[in-house]
Amino acid sequence: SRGPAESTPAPAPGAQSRQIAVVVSTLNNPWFVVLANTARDEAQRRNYKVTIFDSQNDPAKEAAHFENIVASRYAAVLLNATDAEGSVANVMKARVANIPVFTMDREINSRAPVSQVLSDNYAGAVDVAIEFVEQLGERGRYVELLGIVTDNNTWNRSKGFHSVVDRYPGLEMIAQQSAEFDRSKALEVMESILQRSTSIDAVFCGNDAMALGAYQALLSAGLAGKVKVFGFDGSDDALASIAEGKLTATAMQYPKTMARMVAEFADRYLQGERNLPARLPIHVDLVTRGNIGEFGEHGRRGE
Amino acid sequence: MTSTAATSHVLEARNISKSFPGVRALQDVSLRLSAGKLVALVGENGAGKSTLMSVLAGVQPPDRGEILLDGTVISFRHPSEARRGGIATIFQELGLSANLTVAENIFLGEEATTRWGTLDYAAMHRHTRSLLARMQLDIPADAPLHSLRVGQQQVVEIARALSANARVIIMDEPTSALSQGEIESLLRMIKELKAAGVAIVYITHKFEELADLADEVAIMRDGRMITQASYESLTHEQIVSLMVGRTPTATHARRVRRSTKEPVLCVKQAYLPHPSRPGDYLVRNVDLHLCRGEVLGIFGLMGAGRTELLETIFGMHARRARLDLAIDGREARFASPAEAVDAGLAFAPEDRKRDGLVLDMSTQQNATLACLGAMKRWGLIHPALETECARTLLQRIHWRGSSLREPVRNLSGGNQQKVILAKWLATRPKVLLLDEPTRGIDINARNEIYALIEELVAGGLSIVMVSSELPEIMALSDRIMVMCQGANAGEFAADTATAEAIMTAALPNSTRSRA
Amino acid sequence: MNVTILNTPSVARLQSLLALALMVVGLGLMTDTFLTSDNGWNILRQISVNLCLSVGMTLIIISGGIDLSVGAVLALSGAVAAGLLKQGIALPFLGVHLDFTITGAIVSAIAVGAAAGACNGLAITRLQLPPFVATLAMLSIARGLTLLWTGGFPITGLGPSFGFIGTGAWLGIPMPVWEVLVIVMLAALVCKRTAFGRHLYAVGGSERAALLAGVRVERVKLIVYVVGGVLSGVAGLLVTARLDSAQPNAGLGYELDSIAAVVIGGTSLSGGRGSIVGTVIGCLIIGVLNNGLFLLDVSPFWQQVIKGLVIIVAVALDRFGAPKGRAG
Amino acid sequence: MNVTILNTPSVARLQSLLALALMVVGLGLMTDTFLTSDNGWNILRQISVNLCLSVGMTLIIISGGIDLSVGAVLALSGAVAAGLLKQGIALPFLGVHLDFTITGAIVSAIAVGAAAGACNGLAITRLQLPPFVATLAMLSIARGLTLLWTGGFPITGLGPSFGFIGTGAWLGIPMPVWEVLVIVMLAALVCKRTAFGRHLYAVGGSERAALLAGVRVERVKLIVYVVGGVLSGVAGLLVTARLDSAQPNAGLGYELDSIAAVVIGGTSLSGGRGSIVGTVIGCLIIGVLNNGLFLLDVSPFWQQVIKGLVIIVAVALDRFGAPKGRAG
Ligand SMILES: Nc1ncnc2c1ncn2[C@@H]1O[C@H](COP(=O)(O)OP(=O)(O)OP(=O)(O)O)[C@@H](O)[C@H]1O
Ligand SMILES: Nc1ncnc2c1ncn2[C@@H]1O[C@H](COP(=O)(O)OP(=O)(O)OP(=O)(O)O)[C@@H](O)[C@H]1O
Ligand SMILES: [Mg+2]
Ligand SMILES: [Mg+2]
Repeated sequence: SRGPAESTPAPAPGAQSRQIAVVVSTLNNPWFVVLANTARDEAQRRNYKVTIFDSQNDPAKEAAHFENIVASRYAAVLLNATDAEGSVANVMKARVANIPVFTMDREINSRAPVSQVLSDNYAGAVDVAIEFVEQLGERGRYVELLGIVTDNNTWNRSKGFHSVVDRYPGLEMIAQQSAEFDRSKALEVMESILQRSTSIDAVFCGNDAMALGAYQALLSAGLAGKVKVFGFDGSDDALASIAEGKLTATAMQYPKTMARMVAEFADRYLQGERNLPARLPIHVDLVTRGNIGEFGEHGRRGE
Repeated sequence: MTSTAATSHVLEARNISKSFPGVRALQDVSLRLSAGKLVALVGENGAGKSTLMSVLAGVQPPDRGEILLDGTVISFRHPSEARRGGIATIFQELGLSANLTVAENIFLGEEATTRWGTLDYAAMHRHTRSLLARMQLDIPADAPLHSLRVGQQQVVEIARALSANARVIIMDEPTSALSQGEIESLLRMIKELKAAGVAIVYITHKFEELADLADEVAIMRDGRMITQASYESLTHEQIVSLMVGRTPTATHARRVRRSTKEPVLCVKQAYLPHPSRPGDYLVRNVDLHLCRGEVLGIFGLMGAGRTELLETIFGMHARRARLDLAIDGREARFASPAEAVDAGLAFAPEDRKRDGLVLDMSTQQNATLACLGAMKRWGLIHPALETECARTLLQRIHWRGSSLREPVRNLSGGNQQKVILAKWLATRPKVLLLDEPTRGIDINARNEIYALIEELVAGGLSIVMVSSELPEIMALSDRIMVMCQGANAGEFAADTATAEAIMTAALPNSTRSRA
Repeated sequence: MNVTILNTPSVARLQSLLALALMVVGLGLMTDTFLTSDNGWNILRQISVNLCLSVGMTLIIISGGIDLSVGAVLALSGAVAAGLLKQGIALPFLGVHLDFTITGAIVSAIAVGAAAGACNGLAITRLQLPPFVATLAMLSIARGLTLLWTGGFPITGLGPSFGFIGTGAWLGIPMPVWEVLVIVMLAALVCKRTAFGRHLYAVGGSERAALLAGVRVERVKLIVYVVGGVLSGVAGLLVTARLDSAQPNAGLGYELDSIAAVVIGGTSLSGGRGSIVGTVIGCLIIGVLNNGLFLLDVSPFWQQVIKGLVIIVAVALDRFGAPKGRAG
Repeated sequence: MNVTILNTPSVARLQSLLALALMVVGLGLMTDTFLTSDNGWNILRQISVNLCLSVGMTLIIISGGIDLSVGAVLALSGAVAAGLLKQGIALPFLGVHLDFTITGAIVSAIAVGAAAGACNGLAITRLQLPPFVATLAMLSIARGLTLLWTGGFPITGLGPSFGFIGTGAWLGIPMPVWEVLVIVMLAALVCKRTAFGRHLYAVGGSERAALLAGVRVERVKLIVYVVGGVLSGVAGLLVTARLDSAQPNAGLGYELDSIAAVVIGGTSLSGGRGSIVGTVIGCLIIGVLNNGLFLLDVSPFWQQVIKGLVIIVAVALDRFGAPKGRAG
C-alpha cells in the first residue's frame, strides 16, 4: 500500500534522464556549501544536469525533496542526510522508484543507498582527543561546546572525544554547553562560561565556527593563547587561525574529496557499473601547526 | 473677520456625490456656509450628514462635485489640509486617541514644539487648561483620555476644534453625550464663535437646541439635500416632515400606566469599587426593585455611575462588585454576563458601536448572536432557519435596512440600535436594561423606539432605562430613580415628579462627600 | 487594520484563488512535469502537515489570538507517540511497565497536544497573558521537554502499520490527504454552521460585544487553543509516521509557515475575519510555490528571494480587489 | 485586548522591573560570580544586539505594526559591510572597482538596512499589506540576498579597527554598550518628547482617529519602518564587528527574541502602548536569564523549559499588578 508517487514504475536504467539531485542537509553552514558545490561541479563536469536541494536540517523538508525528485524522475541522488535515522524513509522512497542514492559525509542506518562515502567523525574526534591530551599534559580544566544537540555528528564527535579524554582523571570538564554550531552563539556562551571561572586550559568545540567564536571570547577576555582551542571540520578560517597559532588543532574532513567521489560513483553506476563499495569511510586527519602545510581549502594541498 | 466675509460664502459645496459599495450616500448635494452664521444640518439617521461633513473635512474625496473655499475651488487630499484651510471638525465617531493625554489629543497633528524640535508641553498644557476652562471642564490637561467618560471626551473633542481657531467649524452631533451643564457652556461658546465671524455647521437630532442658535436650516433625506432655508421660515413640524418625507410617526404620548405588583428584579446594596482609586466607589449602596411590565427610569448627570450600575447588575464586574440580587424573588448571582442572560436579563449598552455590536458581522449575524441555540438542526445552525428568525425579529422592531447581509458597521445609528434590541428580543428576556437607548438617534427612529418600548412593556417585559434626557425619562417611566455620584439620590413616581425636583436631586450635593 | 477589516472574506478568497490559478497556469506552461497527477499528489501530501497546523491556526487567529507553539508541540507529541510505541513507559513507583498499542500511542500523542493547548488557553484566559507571549513560552517549554524525552536522539523503527497513517494510500489517495481532508471539512463546518464557530468570529471581532451578548468568552478561547493543540498533535503523528522516525527538532519554524499560509489565505491577524477555505488556498499557494521552484530548477539562494516576492504579489492581489479601508 | 489597553505603561514597567529584581537577587544568592562587575558588562555586551533590534521593534509595535525581517536584514547589512570592506565592489559596466573605507562600509550597511525598511514601509502603506506579511516576505528576500552576496560563506578578517566598534571599549565601557546607550536615549526622547513620537502612539492607538486628527499616517508608518531597518543595519555591524566575521546565517530567529523582549517589557502588540524603558528591562530580563542559566550550568535541555517558565512568570507579574480590563 503506497502512494501513487512511489508506485510509479521507474524507467529502465539507460533510458534515464541525465539529471542528478544534490540534497544537502543545510546551506546555512559553509562546510555544507562546499560539499554541495563540489558535488554539483563534479557532476556537471561529467555533464549531468544538477539541482541542489536544501533540506534546512529538517527531515520532513528532505522528504518533500525526495518526493519531488521521484516525481520528476531524477537519475540519481547525491545525499547529505539530515539525520541517520530520519532520512532512511526518504531514501527508501527513491530506492522504491529505482533511483540510486549515494550518501556523503553522514552515514544513514540503512542498506538502501548504493554506496555511502562517509567522514568518520568518531575516529576524527578520537585523533583530536589524543592531541588534546598531549597538549594539556594529561591534566587540566576544559570546556566542551556541543553542536546542535539533535545532530548525529554532534554526538559522534563528543563521544569520540570523551572515549579518550575520560580515561584521564586529571582532565576535568567544567562546562558542557551547546552553541548550535554557530559562531556568535559560541562567542556568547563562552563569554558567560568565562564569568564562572577563567582558570581554563582548553576548549573543545564540535566545529570550527564555534572554535573561532570561542577564540573571539577568549581574546576579549585576554586569555587568547593561554587557552588551547580545538575545532573540527578544517574550514579555511580555522586553518588560517591554526597557522597564526590562534587555534591549536582541528580535524580535517574532506568535503571535496567525498563530494567528488560520490559524484564519480553515481556516474559509474549510471554507466552500468555495479561493484561499488557499499560503505567507504574517509578518514579524518588531525591538523596542527606541525602539519598545517599539507592542507589547503577543505582538503589536502593541490586538490 | 471683515464684513465682506459675512456676506459672501466662506465655504460652499457644489453638487457633491459620494457612493460606498452598495450605498449612494450623497447625490449632488450642495451646501453654503457664510461667516458668522450657523447652519443646522438635520436629517434622519443615514441621511448622509456625516458623509457630507467627512467630504468637507477632507477625510473622503467626493466622487463628483466641487468644494469652494472663499470662492476658489479646492480639493483636500488629507484631513490635515482641511484643518490648515481653516476647517475644524468635531467628528461624530469620536476622533480621539484613547492612549494619549487630553493635551496631546488637542494638539495632535499640530504639536507645539520648542526650538530644539521637542514638544513644548508647558505651552500645550497652558493652552489646554485655558480651553478646558472656557468649556468649564474640570480635568487635568495631562489626564489620559481613556480615564474620561464619553461626555468628557466629547468636550475634549470640541476643545480641539476650538484650538485650531478655524473659520469654519463642523459639529457632528456634538451634544450627543453631553450633560446639561456641558451643553449650556457649548451653546455659549457657539454664540461667541458666531460673533467672531466663524461659520458653523451644526448637526443634531435634538431640535430644542436649535431655537436660539440656528440662522439657517439644511435638511437632508436619503443622500439628497431637500432644502437650505432660513431657520425662521420653517416650523419644527415642517422640518420633521421634510426630513422624513412622509407624515412622521406621531410623537410619543404619555403612556397609560398599569401597575403590577409582582417583583421581577430586586437589587440590594450594590457596591462597585473604583478600578484605580481605592476606597472610592463607582456604585455605592444602591437598592433597586422592578415589577413586571414596569419601566424604571434612571436619571443622573454624566458620571453618576448609571452605566456601572447596569453593568454590575448584568454580572460584568463580578470580580469586583458586591450586591444581593433576586430574579422573580429567587436569589441569583452572576459570575458573567452569560449567566445573566440565561437568567433572563438583557443589556443594550451605551456605546453601541464598541459594546453592542460586532461590527465585522452582518446584520443577521448580530441579531441572532444571542439565540444561536434556537435555530439548530442536528446541532448545526440551519441557514434558512437563521435567516427566517432574523427576519421575523427585525420585522418585529420595524427595522428598515437594505439587506440582512449588510455589514452592521454600515447601518445608521437608529437601525444599529434596533438590531441590538432584536438580538435581545430573541432571548425572550424578563428584564431589559437600556443605557441611553436613543443617544444619537433621529426623532423618527426615536419615536419608533419609544413605541417599541411601549409594545414590549405591554407584553409583560420589565425595563430599566438609563437616560440623560429628562423629557424621555419622564415620558416613559413608571418610576424614576435619580443617581448622583454612584448613589441613589431619590426616587419619584412619574406622575407626581417635576423636572425641577429631579434635577435638584441629580446635582451633586456639597454636603454629601465622596468617601 | 481597517483595510483587512473591510475586506470581505469572499472577495479575499476569490483574489487569492486568482493568485493560485496564475501560478498553476504559469508552472503548467513552464514545466512539463508540474501538471502530472503524481506531482499533484506530491503537493497535496507535502502541504498536509502545514495545512493541519494552519487549520488550527486559522481558528485561533479568527478568535483574535495567535499560536507560536505549534511547531514545538508537533515535535513533542510526535516524540511521545514514538517513544511510547517503541519502549512504552515505566512507572517505577508503581513498579509497572506500560506498553502501548498504536492506537494508544496515537491517543496519547493527541492528549499531549491537547494538554499543551490547554496550558496556552489557561495562561491566556486565567493569567491574561498576551497570546503571543503565552504561546512563545510554550514553544520554548515544549522544545525543552522534547529534548528531555528523547535525549536529543531520534526515535525510529516504528513499523509499517504505524507508518501507514503517514505514507499509506487508500483508493489511490495518500492517507495524509484523507486525514487532512476530514479535518478541513470539520473545521469549515464548525466555522460556518456551529454556535461555537460564530462565537469565535464574535470574540475575534469584538471581545467586549461578545461578552455582553452572553458569549462565554474565556471558554471559547480555552477551547480554541485546545483544538489548536490537538491539531498540532495530529500533525506530529503525520510527520513521525512519514519519516518512520520522531525527530527531536521536527517542526522548527513551522509556526511562521503556518501563520503565513493563514494570512495569505486572507484571514486578518486582527481577528474576527477569515475562512478555512482561504487557508487551504494559502497552503496550496505555498506548496505550489515550493514545488514549482524546484521544478524550475531555481538555485536555493534565489528560491528564498522569489518566495518573498511571490508572497507579496499574492497578498497584494488579495488587497487589490478588496474595498479600500476608510483609513485608506 | 482590553486588559493591555487599560494597563498603564508605568505600572507595567514597574512590574517587569520587579521580575528583573527578583532574578538578579536570586542569581546573586545562587552564584558568587553573577554580581561581579565583569559579568555585568558581559551581560550588557551580550544584550546590546538584541536591544538595538528591540528598540526599533518597539517603535514599530507601538505604531501598531510588526517587523519579522530584523534578523535577516541584520545578516544582509552585516554581510554587505564586510564584503565591501574586504573586496570592495566591481562595477564591470563602468569598468571600475570601488574600494571602501570603514566609514564607507558602515554607511552602506546602514543604507542597506534603511532600504529594506523602506521596502517594508512601502509594501505596508502603498500595497496595504499586513505588516506581518510584508516583513515576512522581506525576511525571505533578505536571507536570499545575503546568501547570494556571500555565496554562503562567511566573510572574515575585517581587521581590528573595524572590530573596535564591536569589541573595543572606552572609559572601561564596551563600545557596543555606548552605541546602544545612545540609540536608547534617542529613541526614548523621540517617543516621549517629539511630535513624531506622539504620532506613533496615536497611529497605533487608533489609526482612524489619528487620520481624522490630521496625522500623516502613511508617512509615520513609512518612517518607523525605515528607522527599524536602520537599527537592524547597526545591529548587523555590531554582530559582524564582534565576530570579526559576517556569517551568512547571522540573526536567525532574532525576530522572535526581539519581539519577546518588547512584549516582556510591557509593550502591547495591539499597538499604541509601550515604552523604550520597558523594552530595556525586557532585554535585561532575557539577558540575565541566559547568563544565569550558564552560570548555573543548567543542561541545554532544561534551559529551554526554564526560559519558557520564566517568561510566563515575568509577564504574569506584569499583568498581575495592572488594573483588570472591563472585559477581563
Ligand atoms: N464607510 C462607509 N462604507 C459604506 N457605507 C457607508 C460608509 N459610511 C457611511 N455609509 C452609509 O452612508 C449613509 C450615510 O451615512 P451617514 O453616517 O452620513 O448618515 P448620517 O446622516 O450621519 O446618520 P446619523 O444621523 O446616524 O449620523 C448610510 O447609509 C451609511 O450606512
Ligand atoms: N474604565 C473606567 N476607569 C475609571 N473610571 C471610570 C471608568 N469608567 C467610568 N469611570 C468613572 O465612573 C463614573 C461613572 O461613569 P459613567 O460613564 O458610567 O457615568 P454614567 O452615569 O453612566 O454616565 P452616562 O450618562 O455616560 O451613562 C465616572 O466618574 C467615570 O469617570
Ligand atoms: Mg452622522
Ligand atoms: Mg455611562
